[in-house]
Amino acid sequence: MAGPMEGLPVQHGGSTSTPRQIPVVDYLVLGDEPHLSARQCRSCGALYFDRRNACAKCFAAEFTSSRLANTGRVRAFTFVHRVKRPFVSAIVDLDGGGVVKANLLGFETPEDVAPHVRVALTTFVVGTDDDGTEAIAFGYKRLGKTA
Amino acid sequence: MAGPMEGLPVQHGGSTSTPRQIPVVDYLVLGDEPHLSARQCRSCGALYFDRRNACAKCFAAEFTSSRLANTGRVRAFTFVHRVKRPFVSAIVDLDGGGVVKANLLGFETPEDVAPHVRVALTTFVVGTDDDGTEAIAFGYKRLGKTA
Amino acid sequence: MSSEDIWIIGAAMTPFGRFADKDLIDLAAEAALGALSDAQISMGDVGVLALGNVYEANSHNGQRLQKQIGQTGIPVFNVVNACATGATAARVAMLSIAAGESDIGLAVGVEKMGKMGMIGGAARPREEKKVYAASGRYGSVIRPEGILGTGTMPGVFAQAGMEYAFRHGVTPTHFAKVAQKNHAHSVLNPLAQYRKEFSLDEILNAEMISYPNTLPMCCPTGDGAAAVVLVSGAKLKTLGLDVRRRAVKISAAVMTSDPWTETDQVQPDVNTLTRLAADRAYEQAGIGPDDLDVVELHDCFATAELLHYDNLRLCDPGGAGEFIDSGAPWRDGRIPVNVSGGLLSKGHPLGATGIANLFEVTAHLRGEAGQRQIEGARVGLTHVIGLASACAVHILEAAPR
Amino acid sequence: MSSEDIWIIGAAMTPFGRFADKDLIDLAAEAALGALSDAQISMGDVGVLALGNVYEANSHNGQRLQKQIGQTGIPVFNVVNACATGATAARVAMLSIAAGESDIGLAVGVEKMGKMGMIGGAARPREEKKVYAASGRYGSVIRPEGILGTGTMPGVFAQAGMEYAFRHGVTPTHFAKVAQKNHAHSVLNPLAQYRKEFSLDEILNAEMISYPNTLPMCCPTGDGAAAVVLVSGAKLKTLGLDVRRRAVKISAAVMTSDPWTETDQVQPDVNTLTRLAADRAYEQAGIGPDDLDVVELHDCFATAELLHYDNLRLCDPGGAGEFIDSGAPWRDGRIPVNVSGGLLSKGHPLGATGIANLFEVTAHLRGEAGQRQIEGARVGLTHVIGLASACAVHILEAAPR
Ligand SMILES: [Zn+2]
Ligand SMILES: [Zn+2]
Repeated sequence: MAGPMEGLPVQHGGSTSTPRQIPVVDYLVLGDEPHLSARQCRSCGALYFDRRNACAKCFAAEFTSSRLANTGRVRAFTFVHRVKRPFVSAIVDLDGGGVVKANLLGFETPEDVAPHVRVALTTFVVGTDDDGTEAIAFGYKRLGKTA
Repeated sequence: MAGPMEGLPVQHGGSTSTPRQIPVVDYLVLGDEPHLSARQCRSCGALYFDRRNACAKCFAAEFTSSRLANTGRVRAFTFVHRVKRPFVSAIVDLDGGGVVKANLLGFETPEDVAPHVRVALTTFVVGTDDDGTEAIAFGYKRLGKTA
Repeated sequence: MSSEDIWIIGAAMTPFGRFADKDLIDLAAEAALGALSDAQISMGDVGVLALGNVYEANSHNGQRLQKQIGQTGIPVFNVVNACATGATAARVAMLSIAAGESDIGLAVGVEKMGKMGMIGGAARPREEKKVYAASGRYGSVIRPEGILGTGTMPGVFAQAGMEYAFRHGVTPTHFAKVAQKNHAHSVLNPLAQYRKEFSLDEILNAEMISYPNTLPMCCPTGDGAAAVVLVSGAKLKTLGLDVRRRAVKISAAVMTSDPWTETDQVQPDVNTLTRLAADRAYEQAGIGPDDLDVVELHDCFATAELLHYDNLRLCDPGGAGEFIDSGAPWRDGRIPVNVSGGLLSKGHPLGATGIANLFEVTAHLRGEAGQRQIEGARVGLTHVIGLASACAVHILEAAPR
Repeated sequence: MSSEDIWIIGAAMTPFGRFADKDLIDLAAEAALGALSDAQISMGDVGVLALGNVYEANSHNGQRLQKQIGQTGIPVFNVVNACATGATAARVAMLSIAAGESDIGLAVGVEKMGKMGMIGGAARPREEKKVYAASGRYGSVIRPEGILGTGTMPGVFAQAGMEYAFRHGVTPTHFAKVAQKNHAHSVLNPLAQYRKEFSLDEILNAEMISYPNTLPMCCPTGDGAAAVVLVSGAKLKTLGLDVRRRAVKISAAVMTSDPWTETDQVQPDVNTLTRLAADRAYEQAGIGPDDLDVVELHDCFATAELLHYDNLRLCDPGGAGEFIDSGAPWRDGRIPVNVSGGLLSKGHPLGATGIANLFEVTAHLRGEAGQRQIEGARVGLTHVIGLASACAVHILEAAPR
């Protein structure tokens, strides 16, 4: 149920007519299977989305990258009003570890969002710059729904 | 020796052709004999130019106004460069009490400013607003010189 | 009256609201002079000044205040810790006393927010970049607010509330009841920014800001200041009978920050650091939640207050919904919470808040809270939390009578 | 090694300069991790964090730093005190230790100023008002800078210098000699922002900024951070031999603000609060100026350093001119001053400065200052002053050998 809030689904693949795309944040990996990639502390396994100076949990300074699951459960959410384009923000506990904040897509009312409802990652075009490059964001839709 | 830095001398008096004038700060009193007026602590006599909550010296909260002398001695100065219109700033110890910061007028070089040279207050137009009101500032010239 | 304890001997706050004709230092001076007068001392007696302010943090307001009320050469600390800024100033003054560097300290919190609208509610417009380029620690090409969820204060506290709702089954009505209570309490507080009662229906049906918080469930912005005068126990012994009788003991003073948690990396965790601070404070004071007669906690949003019932151990684990349903945190309930009206009605000038709640509890413990007095209050707790992230909990006790 | 003393067991600073590719927290993290590593401890051992920063004071940089190097729930104090900001952070960590609330503290000072130009040198353009109306505490109708004298930093310190010149007969050449010395010293300091020697003539004939200070007599703006790890004497006794051997004792720590003076009302008085702080520090440490082997003082402008020779009692009263003429403050002189290059060459990232001078003196007292080492240094003094106004003086002593 892609509503107007979600933007358009992304066309992936090597077609020459596909515009250049760039992820809105560097922890979103595009390609055939868009997914999130976290920095993972080599010492304690803590996951981070940002560029790191050290691990906030164990103070070690070496990181590797870790591919996170595209599915998870909604831990918390809010419908944000009083903004030009209202949206649904959520915190998602990913299957297998990792927590992420993003928009929920396809939920029309707060009552729609069952406690800990299962969701899956989806990507969409969120803007285009003057070179025609598309910025790709990610969000979560109810698991099982097609984008 | 009014140079270009000093602006024009102020015409005081009741002539109908005189534009409305306003002092650049409220402790400059215009009129026939322009002078500075300080807030004076009723308890300890400390002098201030600003609106007060209490006395910083003795903590009392009652003030009266005190007319300060128009003459004094230069305690310190600097020639300020790297600005659109270079100027001479000085700290002046007023005769009979009170210390004020203002521009020195009519001093061409640092060597001109003898230690603790005696100076006298003068006023000048520093700008005119869209209603034709003139802002009057004050500065100090060598004592004895006419504006 | 141990020599090692620290006591509040003076407390004052300005009314909270919008004061276009007063500058930041007018507000700070009013609170500071009020607290000094309440303590029957002058600036000449003060050995350390700590000033908390957020929005003009690098204007050196402590020294600007000295210039208006007394320049005595004492050390001045300007501090900032978001909504815990005022409490942080109080903590610095306490540290100076506990370290033996001064025996009387003045802590002032002040903020002039004017009509900013709701805290963190306004997403500032930004010039659109012509060409996307990754920048910052997340390699962002555009501002993520609204695209990758929300990081605004209303959004953060709304989500924190819904996390609790998912776990413990509380409903929007439970959250709304918090606002109903605090607005009702505010009617008795002449210092509160708003003093208007709302029905539960009015609150639930008001403009939605960030679900489940509607407008009356969000604190307003405003101007105000608060100040406390603190002394060592040793110094207190040398002061007059009236000062000693009205002195309020600081039985616990704890400040914490966020320990690492997994979720904290994507949204500030408002619970863990509050729990840490509360548990340490109870231990320091040697009392438990059941001993509290009055609590002023950080209800920046209605959802926050409900969580903090649980975080401060005022209710059974997971039982915050039942706690508000039972009426326990109302002024005639078992543990009156935010009888000042709380941030929701009293207002929340950021830098002032942490000291204003010390003022409020002090007023009750002295029996001087006027119409809103909680009769016989002997022990009280204050709590503030600022993101991201600082939490302060103080436990205060009335002087032995 | 009294249990009541406080010791530096770790110190680090980043190079000072312009680092467009590093954000504020990168700089703070580099200094903090460097100091922790130097102290042979980790964030897990630290009981209190104090962070000083001026330009982004309300960004809660202490907590932002924690998120990058270790979130352990400890109290975090964000402080600001103009150019004394870093020293103020160090003082807060010391207070926490002296109060018994923690036994290891981390104090970090950081600033990212980029290419702002000279400190306070740029008068910001302002939209001209259409209709004059008095506003503010002086009832001003236009911005007074340039009309009623100058209040910029170069102007304030130039006038302070000329006040001394009028009283004691020093000349522009005396002031220029200060800059000559500090630039010469900087050549030996790999951490300095500039490492270029100037002849006296070059300095005197350089672009005049604010008479008598020419460009090389004014400190640059820049980016940088510094950090120290502080411990209680009791804790130090439990640490390893190597840590104890390299520990530096804080024999005196004093912070002051402006006491009321008549001139202070129109221009910050940079002398009185420095004299107050120095005199108290000598008393606390039980030593005098003649005992000092190395001094890092606040030479934001060349004029300032000359005044502070007198304020810190390094020379006879009124004798600052003779003092610099005699070569006494050169690195091979009687009391080496600013052997780091001082603010004039080492740089002055505001929040970092007060801790960077603790780092510098610590390096000398440990015998680890490399090429610029003052051989056999056992006692040193640091001094910073920020307007308006905070001054901090610390006296450090090498561990007994
Ligand atoms: Zn780790
Ligand atoms: Zn007075």
